[in-house]
Amino acid sequence: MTLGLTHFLVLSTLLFCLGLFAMLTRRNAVAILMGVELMLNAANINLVAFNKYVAPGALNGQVFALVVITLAACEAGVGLALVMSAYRNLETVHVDEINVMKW
Amino acid sequence: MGQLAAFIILSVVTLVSAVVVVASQNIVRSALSLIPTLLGIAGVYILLQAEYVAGIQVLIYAGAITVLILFVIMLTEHGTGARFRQVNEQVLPGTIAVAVLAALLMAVFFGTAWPRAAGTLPQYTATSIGTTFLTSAILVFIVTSFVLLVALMGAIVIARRER
Amino acid sequence: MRELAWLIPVLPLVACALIFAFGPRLPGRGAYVAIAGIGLAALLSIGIFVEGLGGAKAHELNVRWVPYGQTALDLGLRVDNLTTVMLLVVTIVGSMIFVYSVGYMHDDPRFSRFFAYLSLFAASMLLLVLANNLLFLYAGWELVGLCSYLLIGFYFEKPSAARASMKAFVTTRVGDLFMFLGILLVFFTLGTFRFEEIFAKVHAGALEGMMVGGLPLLTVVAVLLFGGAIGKSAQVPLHTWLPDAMEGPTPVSALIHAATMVAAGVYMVARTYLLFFESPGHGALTVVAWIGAVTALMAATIAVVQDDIKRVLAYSTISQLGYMMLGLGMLGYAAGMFHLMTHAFFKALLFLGAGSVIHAMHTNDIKAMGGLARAMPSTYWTFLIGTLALAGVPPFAGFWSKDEILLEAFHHHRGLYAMALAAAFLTAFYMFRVIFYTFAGTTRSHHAHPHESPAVMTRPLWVLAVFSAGIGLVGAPFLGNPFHHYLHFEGLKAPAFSWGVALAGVGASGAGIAAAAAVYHWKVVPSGALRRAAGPLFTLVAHKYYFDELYAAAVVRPTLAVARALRTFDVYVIDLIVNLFGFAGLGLARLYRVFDLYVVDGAVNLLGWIAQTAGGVLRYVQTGRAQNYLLAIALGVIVLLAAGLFR
Amino acid sequence: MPLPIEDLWAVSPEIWLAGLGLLLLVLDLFVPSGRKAIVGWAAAAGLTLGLVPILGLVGVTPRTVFFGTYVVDGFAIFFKIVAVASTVLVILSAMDVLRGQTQFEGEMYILLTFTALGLSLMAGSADLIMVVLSIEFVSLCSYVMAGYFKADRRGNEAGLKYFLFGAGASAVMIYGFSILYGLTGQTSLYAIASALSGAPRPAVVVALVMALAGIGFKVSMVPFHQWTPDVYEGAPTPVAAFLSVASKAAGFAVLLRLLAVAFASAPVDWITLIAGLSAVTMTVGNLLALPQRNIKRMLAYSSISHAGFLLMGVAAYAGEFAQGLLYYILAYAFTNLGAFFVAVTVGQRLGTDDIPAYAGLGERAPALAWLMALFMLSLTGIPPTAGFVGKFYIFGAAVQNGLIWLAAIGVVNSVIALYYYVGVIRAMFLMPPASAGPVGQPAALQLALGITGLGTLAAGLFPQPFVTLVSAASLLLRF
Repeated sequence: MTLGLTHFLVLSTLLFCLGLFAMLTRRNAVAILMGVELMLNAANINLVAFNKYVAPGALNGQVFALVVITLAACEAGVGLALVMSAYRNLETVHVDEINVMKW
Repeated sequence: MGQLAAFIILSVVTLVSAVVVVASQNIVRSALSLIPTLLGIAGVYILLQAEYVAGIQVLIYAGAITVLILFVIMLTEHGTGARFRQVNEQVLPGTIAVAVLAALLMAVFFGTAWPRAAGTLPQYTATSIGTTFLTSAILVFIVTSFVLLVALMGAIVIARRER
Repeated sequence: MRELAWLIPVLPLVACALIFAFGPRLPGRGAYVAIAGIGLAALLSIGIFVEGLGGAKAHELNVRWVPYGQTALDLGLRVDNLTTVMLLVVTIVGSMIFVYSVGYMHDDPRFSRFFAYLSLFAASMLLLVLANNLLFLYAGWELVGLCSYLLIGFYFEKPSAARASMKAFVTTRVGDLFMFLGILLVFFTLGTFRFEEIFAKVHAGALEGMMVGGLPLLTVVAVLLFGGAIGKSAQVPLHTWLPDAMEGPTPVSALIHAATMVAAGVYMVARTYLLFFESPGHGALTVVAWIGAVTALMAATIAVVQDDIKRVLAYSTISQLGYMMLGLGMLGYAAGMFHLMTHAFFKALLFLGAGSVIHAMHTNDIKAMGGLARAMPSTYWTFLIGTLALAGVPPFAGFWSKDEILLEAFHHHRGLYAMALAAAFLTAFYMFRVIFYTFAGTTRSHHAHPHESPAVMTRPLWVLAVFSAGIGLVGAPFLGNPFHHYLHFEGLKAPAFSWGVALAGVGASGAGIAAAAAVYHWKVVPSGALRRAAGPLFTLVAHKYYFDELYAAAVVRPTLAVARALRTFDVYVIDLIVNLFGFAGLGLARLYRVFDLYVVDGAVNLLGWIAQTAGGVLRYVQTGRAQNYLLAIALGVIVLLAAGLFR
Repeated sequence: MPLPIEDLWAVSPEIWLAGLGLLLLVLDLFVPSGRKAIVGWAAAAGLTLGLVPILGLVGVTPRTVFFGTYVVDGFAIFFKIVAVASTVLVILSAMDVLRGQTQFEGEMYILLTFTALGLSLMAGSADLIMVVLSIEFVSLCSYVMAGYFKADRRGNEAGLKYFLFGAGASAVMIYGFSILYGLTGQTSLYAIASALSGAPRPAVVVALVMALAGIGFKVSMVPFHQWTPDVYEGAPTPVAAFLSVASKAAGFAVLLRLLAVAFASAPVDWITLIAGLSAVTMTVGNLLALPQRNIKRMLAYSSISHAGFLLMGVAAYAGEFAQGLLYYILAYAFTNLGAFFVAVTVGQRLGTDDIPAYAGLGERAPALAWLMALFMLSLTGIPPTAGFVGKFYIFGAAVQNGLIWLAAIGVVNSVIALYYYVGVIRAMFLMPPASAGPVGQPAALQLALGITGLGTLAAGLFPQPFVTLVSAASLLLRF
């Protein structure tokens, strides 16, 4: 058996689902953010793998992946700033305790 | 064959540390094990002949983002740490949802005949990526810089205390 | 002159805008501006009408509004003979009521606002009347509904008024929903909203043979449109809002809930009469006729047991609107419109008279009145004229129009004719009941000091009284029935005048008056047997809250009450006739009230309740927890995936 | 591949907006802290001027520029106009709210300006990377703006919730896009379109559904809608107005371009999918709006139900007939911005967003109350308002494309909607005021209110010029 596209897809699927799981179950906003990073990495594995196996003629996939990495950094920056600002006022980073507004 | 072995080792590193990220009761340990996960993924990129992406992955992800996350964890230490329950009441529905989604995705991926285009990746992807960013992806490149600018500005506005 | 028709709705609209902009700073705190607006519109309408008498052709004014593919929504006005009649009614009755309101609303802190609303209403109503297409008509239709809503709730401090306004709005919207569907159906099958084009296409057989759910398309369209009329004109089963609408100021009741807006449903049926007429086997017209007849009879029985003078008039209005529908349904196109016109005058008169009485007595309860004939002669005489007109006593207006409807019914359906005749009897009965209670005898209330209303209120009464007395002559057969010559539907011929039908009608009215007089005035059978016979019944009527209790426990009590009434019936067989009337009236009334309160209201409320409850339950999905939302994303993706993959 | 200089002309609006944002950044440094409104006025003026290069592009031959990553066509131009114009109005409405509330007043105007740039980019994106980039551009700005009032607990909550939801939704979307890339080997929507026609159906479904998560989040489509009420309630009201109109409109631009271009010949029945989502979205939004007492939450749910109506327009999109959708967006933009501006005024002056606080507004501020009544009627879709014409077109398009059942559901929903819209009118005109005294309005807000009110009326009374605009704009470049 040689290394093929499917291997990478399996890896990315598992990583995506792990990230999603963190997003759904972790109370800490920072941990949720880490879950999001895992999901984005899963997408990036897909992109780079497809670039190699499906369309090696151009580097669109890798460019896409680089853009996603940049966006992940931006999201982390803004998201962590929001976490900090919420923490200052509400003194918690547990998102299930941040639910004044509902219904 | 050697590639496959390398892939398996990298996958195991990535997934095991990702499980720690997701499941650890200690948030600091979660954040720290994000580093091997991201480094493992960088290794996967090298396997995929994407050295440049791998490099960026190490620099930005494993370096900058993880450090940022650790910083925030330290700063909000009062509200974090092992003293608190780290998971909410959604573990069961979450598990089921994730399992179903994983099964669906796997089934679809295995059943799909992905198209294969002719051609090979360039020898040195870094140069080609640079060229791409300055030609066909020029707009993407410029807009990315603006996104970074607003993200920077937004993060400052939100994170700074009001005087 | 007809080119200026667009000014008619614009004048009151300008008045409304002026009053909103400048309010009490205007002459007469805005009232004079409003009166000027409607007055000028009235003069213009009269001019246009006179032109119509001279045989002027129908005039259309079209403006392209919304382009739609190849076609377009044209907005426009149409002035033809039907329009001129309605314009005349709305502007003349409206002017009188505007003038009257100056006196009636004199002390109200929101005096200017009231006239702004009235002007807005007049503008919307005139728009509705002048529309040359279904869409414009619908716009006016909704706008008058909005004004009605605002005006019923004018005394919004009263919770009952706020509730009544909401009820009116919601109930009529149920009808409007059907109407809107009907309009859409017309548009998507015929590709136009314009009456002229619709009629031409329908006449050419554009919808022939088309079926919807096993029914001819044309019948479905017509009945859907009629749904709007059921709501607006308070026909069974959507009539319950109208009596509650009496919470509004009395001039509003007179203008909107008696003379004009509620007649819009009748007008709409007349406007789109061709759709009804062409429906296979006159199917849609049969529906109209039956609903009209049931409404006429049922509302009349309820009116018999009402003690609130405005509510008696409200039920009477419902009943008379039923008459108009019956007329239209029995191929009496001109008869229905004729009754609409006469009714507008005498019912407005009656409401304004009632308002004058309320103004003097500060109560709505006729039992608390009495002997007002001496204290308020103008009000008394005008009210009497209105009553005679409504009761159908010749030569007053109501006789001529009612006779035409009876005549049409007699020729087309004997069963409906009988119902109409019974309603005529009841009408005379309950109206004279009001007269005897209110104006005859002596004052029953000791702390009231009745006085005649100011001239600004009585003069409009006299003007309307003159119309109520004389306007019927335009349809008098011995004058050649000029109304029919002015307004007729292509292909319909009115049946010839029949002395028999006329005499039967007058007989019914006379019997009603006599019965009322016998019971409430002469009291020929007042004591002894009759009191025992009628005792339980009339005690029931007298004790108002006894009814309230009864309705409150409607599941158990009606059966008991019927049982008690039956026993009474058995015991006092001698007073068979009196009892019969009493029973029929009371029993039916009670049943209908229960039906109203619990079935119709129930159904309307149920819809609202379902929506509210669904919203109330669903909102708890919105837990406020971010991760529940994230789970919703995941589940949403899974469900959509499953739907896409395993469809 | 040399850089195509002539393509720069096609992105002149974006260049203007980017330059404006940078200029304002510099300007902000020199404006003393008490007078940041100067930055606001400068931003509003600059954005208004930005309409000039956009209008200069009207009538341009539809084409892709920058190697197929970007597109100029009437469709994109329309959404750029909507984005920039509504940003101007939102800035006008925000000045009174921001004054004295935060030391970062100037930055808000700059962020809004940059968001307008992001929205313009969304409207013209013709490449998966550009789509992701522009959506994230707008999202990042929106997260910041939603959490702008840091001292306010609701503001914190709004910002954080919005961020978490948005990050999750866009991660799903990016994963979906990666699959789309894998299926076609292309990132340009136009290249994807042809490659997708023979693609295996299950994977296409996965890609479509996952992509819908991210875009559905932007347009608040059920089941990706749940952030909407919480964020609208907690965010500064002008920001809520902005999210409900500008970012939603741009979301629809992306959605329609993605579906009508990339998925045009894909082996999935996206019309039925969107039609179903439309029915669910409008019903859920309406039912949830019924029990609300907070005007911002009510408007949030109402905006969800309007997303449902707009989705009906997307589902009914066939051939060149996007007029229904576009007219509805235009009408909705005027009306909803206006409604939010009234909420801004009342919230500022009375200090509460509860609907019962609107009691007696008809006496205390007649002009404001009548405008609000107009907006409520237009949101319901009662003639002769803009909302009616929009609904008419969208129902007409649905019926013409055989979606009669959807149109029927839409009609029923508009009737339900009346209940809660009229609730506001009832409070204003039929309830006694809690306290007397007029409610004042600052000049900038009056201007914004006047424009939206006029637009709502004009688009209802004289639809012809708007229809011309919309017909020109409905030209969506397709291959």
